[in-house]
Amino acid sequence: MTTPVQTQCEVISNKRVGAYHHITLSADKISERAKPGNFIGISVGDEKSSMLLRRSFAIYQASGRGPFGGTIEIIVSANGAGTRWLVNRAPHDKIDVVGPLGNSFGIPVEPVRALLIGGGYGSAALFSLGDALRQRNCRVEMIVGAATAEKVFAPVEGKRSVHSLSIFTEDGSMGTQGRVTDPIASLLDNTDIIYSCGPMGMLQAISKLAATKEIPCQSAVEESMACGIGICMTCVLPVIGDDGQTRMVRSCTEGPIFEGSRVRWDDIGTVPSGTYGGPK
Amino acid sequence: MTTPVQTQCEVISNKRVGAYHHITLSADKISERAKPGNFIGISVGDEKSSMLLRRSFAIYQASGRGPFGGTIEIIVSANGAGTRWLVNRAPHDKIDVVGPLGNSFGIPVEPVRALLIGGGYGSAALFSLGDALRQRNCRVEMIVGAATAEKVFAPVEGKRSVHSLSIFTEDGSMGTQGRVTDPIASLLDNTDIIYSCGPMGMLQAISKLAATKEIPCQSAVEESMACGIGICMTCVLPVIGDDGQTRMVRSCTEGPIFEGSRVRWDDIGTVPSGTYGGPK
Amino acid sequence: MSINQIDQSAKFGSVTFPFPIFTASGCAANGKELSQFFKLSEIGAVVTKSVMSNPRSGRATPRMAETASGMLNAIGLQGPGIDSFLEHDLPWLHAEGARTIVSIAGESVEEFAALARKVRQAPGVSAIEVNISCPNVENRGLVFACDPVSARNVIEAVKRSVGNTLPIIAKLSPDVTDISIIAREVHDAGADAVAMINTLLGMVIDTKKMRPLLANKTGGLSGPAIRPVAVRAIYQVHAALPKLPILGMGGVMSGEDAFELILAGASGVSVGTASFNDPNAAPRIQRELLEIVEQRGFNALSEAVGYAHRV
Amino acid sequence: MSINQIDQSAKFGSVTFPFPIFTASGCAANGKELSQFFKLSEIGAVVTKSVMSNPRSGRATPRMAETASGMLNAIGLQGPGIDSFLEHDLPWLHAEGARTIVSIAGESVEEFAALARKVRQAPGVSAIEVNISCPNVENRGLVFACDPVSARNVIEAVKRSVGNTLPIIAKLSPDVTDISIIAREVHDAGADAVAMINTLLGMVIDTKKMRPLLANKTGGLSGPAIRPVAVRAIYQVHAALPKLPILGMGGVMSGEDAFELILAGASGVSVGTASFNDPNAAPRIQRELLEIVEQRGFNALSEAVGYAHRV
Ligand SMILES: Cc1cc2nc3c(=O)[nH]c(=O)nc-3n(C[C@H](O)[C@H](O)[C@H](O)COP(=O)(O)OP(=O)(O)OC[C@H]3O[C@@H](n4cnc5c(N)ncnc54)[C@H](O)[C@@H]3O)c2cc1C
Ligand SMILES: Cc1cc2nc3c(=O)[nH]c(=O)nc-3n(C[C@H](O)[C@H](O)[C@H](O)COP(=O)(O)OP(=O)(O)OC[C@H]3O[C@@H](n4cnc5c(N)ncnc54)[C@H](O)[C@@H]3O)c2cc1C
Ligand SMILES: Cc1cc2nc3c(=O)[nH]c(=O)nc-3n(C[C@H](O)[C@H](O)[C@H](O)COP(=O)(O)O)c2cc1C
Ligand SMILES: Cc1cc2nc3c(=O)[nH]c(=O)nc-3n(C[C@H](O)[C@H](O)[C@H](O)COP(=O)(O)O)c2cc1C
Ligand code: FES
Ligand code: FES
Repeated sequence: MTTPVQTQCEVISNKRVGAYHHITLSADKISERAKPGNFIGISVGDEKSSMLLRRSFAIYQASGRGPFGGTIEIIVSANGAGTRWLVNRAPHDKIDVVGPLGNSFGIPVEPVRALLIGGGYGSAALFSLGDALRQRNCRVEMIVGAATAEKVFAPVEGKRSVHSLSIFTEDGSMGTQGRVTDPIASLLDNTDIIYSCGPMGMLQAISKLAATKEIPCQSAVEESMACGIGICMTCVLPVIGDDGQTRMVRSCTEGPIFEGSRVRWDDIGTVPSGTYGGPK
Repeated sequence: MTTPVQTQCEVISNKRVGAYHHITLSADKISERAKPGNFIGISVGDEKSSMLLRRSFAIYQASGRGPFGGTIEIIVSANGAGTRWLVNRAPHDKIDVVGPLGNSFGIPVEPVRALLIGGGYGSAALFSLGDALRQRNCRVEMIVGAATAEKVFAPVEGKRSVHSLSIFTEDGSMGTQGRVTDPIASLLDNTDIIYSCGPMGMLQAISKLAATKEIPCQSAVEESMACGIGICMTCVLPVIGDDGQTRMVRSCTEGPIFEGSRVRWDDIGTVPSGTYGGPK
Repeated sequence: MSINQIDQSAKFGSVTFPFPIFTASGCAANGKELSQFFKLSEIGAVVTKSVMSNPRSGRATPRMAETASGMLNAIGLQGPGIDSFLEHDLPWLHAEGARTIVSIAGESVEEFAALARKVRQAPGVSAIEVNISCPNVENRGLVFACDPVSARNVIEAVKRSVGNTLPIIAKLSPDVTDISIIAREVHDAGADAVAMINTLLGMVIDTKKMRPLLANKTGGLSGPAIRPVAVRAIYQVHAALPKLPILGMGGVMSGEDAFELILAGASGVSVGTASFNDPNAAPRIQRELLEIVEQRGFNALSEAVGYAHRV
Repeated sequence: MSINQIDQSAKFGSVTFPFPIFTASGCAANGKELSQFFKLSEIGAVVTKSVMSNPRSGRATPRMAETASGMLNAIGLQGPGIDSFLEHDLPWLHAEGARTIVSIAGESVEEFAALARKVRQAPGVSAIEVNISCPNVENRGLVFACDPVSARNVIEAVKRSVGNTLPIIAKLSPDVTDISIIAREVHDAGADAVAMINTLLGMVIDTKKMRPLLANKTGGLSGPAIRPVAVRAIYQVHAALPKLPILGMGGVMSGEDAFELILAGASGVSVGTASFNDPNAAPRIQRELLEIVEQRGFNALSEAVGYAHRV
């Protein structure tokens, strides 16, 4: 984990992309440190806001010194009041950001065959990972999906980050009709590692498929977070450690990326019996 | 009292005037009903604001059907978070307004000699009163004052509403150095009625001077208001009724304008002994 | 199914109100001012400002302070006294077609009993709310609602005064270690329902003047800030006494907030501080609530009461 | 006069902390994470997450809900257990130069006593905070802090364990009818100071799922929403026991908020939920506070403690 910083960022641009907003922020210190898979915490609302807690967003791109100094980009889905506030920010507005947060995707030293699977805005975190993998000479195949076309996040520029990109929508409004999980079984034999980011149900399904062939599967989870920096203990989920012991583990510091086979997906929302320190 | 309405108003313009902001709102239903001395209650902050209570503002001008339909204008001093929010509104923004609220200045039927005294933004409420008085052929003399020049509110257009306008500033940066109360004693002999609006200390001083010659003195007070419409009982002050009995009276419905000699200025912030229903 | 087909009624003891949203005592005066904004008969009932035997001046100002998502008030029960109330305010409400719940407040058990006797004889009263969050002058100024014995004594006396003529709603304070103990006492003493929560005792200090901002020093905290406390209190009392109707209140600003209190166990919901921000809050919240209840597939609002306990 | 000349120290029993702002238990873990943002030695002390005898998994998720100007949490005291804490966390804090107040939590009087004995023997502890807002498994799960006798028993046992080696700070819950009664009990039992307030018991119901949002159903309400309750509670306890030092907390987001608690009677102030919004909250608030204290003309922060009582 890199040391996070807290900084006032200027909004450089804010553009609608399908159902999402693509927001670019000037953020020298964060962009310098960011690795694929990291996220940031943004303070939402004005001085008299009743919203106390930061909102978390995966870093879509972190760029070094460009015309605006270092920048970070995020893809935001306006789901509630905090994200609504955020997507209404205009260029030159300042926002308070803490980052980079969390761990990052593990990148193999060998040139492996990688399968990247993103659901909804979850694909955002995967493009910079694709770049990093390609630099290591990996073959990068990406599957992106969502309920409808406008919820698919697959920008044209993103195609450079991958060797192949296929799109699935549940209503068939873009790409193939179906779910991102549909093609996976047939791809497993040609895959050395899976990376996935999206809704919990999708991560779980993918982890289970990966497990059938014992393929490593890095899953970026999304748990409700009060602090994002490891001090509140709200963001935990049951994860099996190297010693075989299940622990309630913070997804903001020890995650958000976990090896899928280690996460006790079926038991999220419980303290499974046998958990370290669990009720007797 | 006119029946108030609650309505979404569009900001037509927002201009800096010295230390204040002059904000014009489209407000058909309110402008139709407004009388000099009325005020409005504005809901401040966005959907997630922690500020629960409306802020009160005297109506500076209420105009019938112009290019934007009926409008109301207010003069706002950004003192705290709510007024800061308000002065940051841009044209086309919508704000929620309740009004017109409170009683209005009493206008004599005879063509009397009226003295209007405004402190700070308090003068705003007096210009439309000046117009009404002039229509009744009254002689209208106005004294406006503040600590410094930029806190004097005396717009050029306002001069049409009065026969004479004199300005006082405590630091001498505009008009005569001194307080609005300085010249009053010498004017009383040529004054039939006084209207005053400004800080409590000023209203009190003016009321006492008026009392020396038994000149009626209508004072627009500013008490902390939670509702502005008469349902919370937070905005009271001790006022002597026709029957000589002191009562704790709501300044939002029975005021904000009171006959100065009826207000127990020295006892504001207490329940004076002998008050109706007071502690025995 | 259209909104109108849902049964919106809320039952408190022997009285059924056709609509579920009420005003909160002290946040609607005695109805006149709000009637400029909406027809009082459109909502379930007007709960009037707590009235005492004699006219009251209330406390000195400042009486209020805005706080984060809330406010403090220390009005001190300013009001005309019961006789003037029954002579002027109640008949006016009746003529408007408003259903009226008369809130009474006393400084002694006897004052409560006497007030209840007068209210009982007046026409046009739907129920009586007993605001026991008042200092008991006969017991070192301890608030009735904070002591099970005092709370019980007041309700028993009121019950003796009104018998079964009017439903008795005991208004509870959240400033107690276990609110379900108080609820049980007042229920046993004859209360047909409880209203909760009253404000939480709070204080704001003016950091410029370096002294308490309110003239009374402490005041009652209301508004959305306290809603989680209201939901918890209602949930606890409904769990302990599932048959006891609850008039829920505390920080309700929207239909969704009202629905939250209903799921916790409230049979009807009072709107307090919200009316200061939005004079049309009560009818708006009622509309929003009914839409939600309909969307969730309930045929009657009463089916949703305490629904959050089923899991 | 420059800021540096003001005496900023805060005294709790026999220990004087050079700075007045502390972290709040459970809102700073055991210091490591926040040390990425500021030097822990810059603030008065780190109050560690309440630790129990054995490792604890804590409760199921969801463990938190944002509320109006506040949040609910139900963590369930997740932690490594006292032995691991003393072996790993405490020495790390000591090496960082942080002053450490160890918060302990138990399910029985004996667990508290045993924890205190272990803490007493460890080097690098400035004081011990006793979090009595835990369910007492020996008394139907009633929270120690809500019962004067249980509260007293815990503090007496801790006092027997640590003697006069370390100041004992008893952490009080606001969920009681009269907090000054509890304060008096723990003071009599040997507490050198009290910390207040812990969270208020609250609940949020998920109106989509129509059930309590937290897995644990209820949770603790913190943040600016509760600050008026904190100020009132501190004011009451300082009025009742003017000599008893108070570590104040509850919704402090700024130096002005901290000053409000000090005027009410707090000798030092803990920053909790604010750190979730702003990881630099504690040192920022400390800077802002000192500026205000200086502006108001005090020569020492201690002169401002309880100043609002003088009028
Ligand atoms: C590690 C991580 C990465 C994320 N990356 C992205 C991203 O790249 N783009 C994007 O649009 N969203 C992302 N999210 C989800 C985003 O944080 C939520 O949509 C946002 O917090 C909702 O806030 P709100 O005020 O709009 O909604 P509300 O529902 O009003 O929020 C209320 C509370 O619930 C929390 N909450 C609500 N939804 C979620 C959620 N899905 N996950 C976590 N907490 C939630 C909020 O943080 C807040 O505390 C990410 C979440 C996490 C944990
Ligand atoms: C009848 C009336 C007419 C007014 N007319 C004007 C006007 O024309 N122009 C103008 O600039 N201001 C006017 N004011 C004052 C204006 O309402 C306050 O400046 C404003 O409420 C401050 O809000 P805030 O959030 O900026 O300040 P804060 O201090 O943050 O407000 C906190 C709370 O205190 C109340 N409050 C603070 N100052 C005052 C005050 N001076 N009077 C009443 N309540 C206050 C607020 O309403 C709010 O509830 C008037 C007030 C009243 C009662
Ligand atoms: C200004 C004000 C005055 C109040 N007066 C009374 C009262 O006279 N009697 C009473 O039982 N409750 C009174 N209350 C409490 C409310 O009825 C209600 O219980 C409380 O405010 C919580 O609801 P809310 O958050 O919706 O306001 C008053 C509240 C406020 C804000
Ligand atoms: C997530 C969270 C965890 C907490 N854990 C503890 C704890 O372990 N022990 C304790 O005494 N208090 C705990 N508290 C209470 C705080 O220490 C503090 O008393 C309370 O939050 C009020 O202060 P605040 O409003 O500044 O947060 C916790 C609070 C929060 C929000
Ligand atoms: S979000 Fe606070 S510990 Fe993870
Ligand atoms: S402000 Fe509510 S009664 Fe006047």
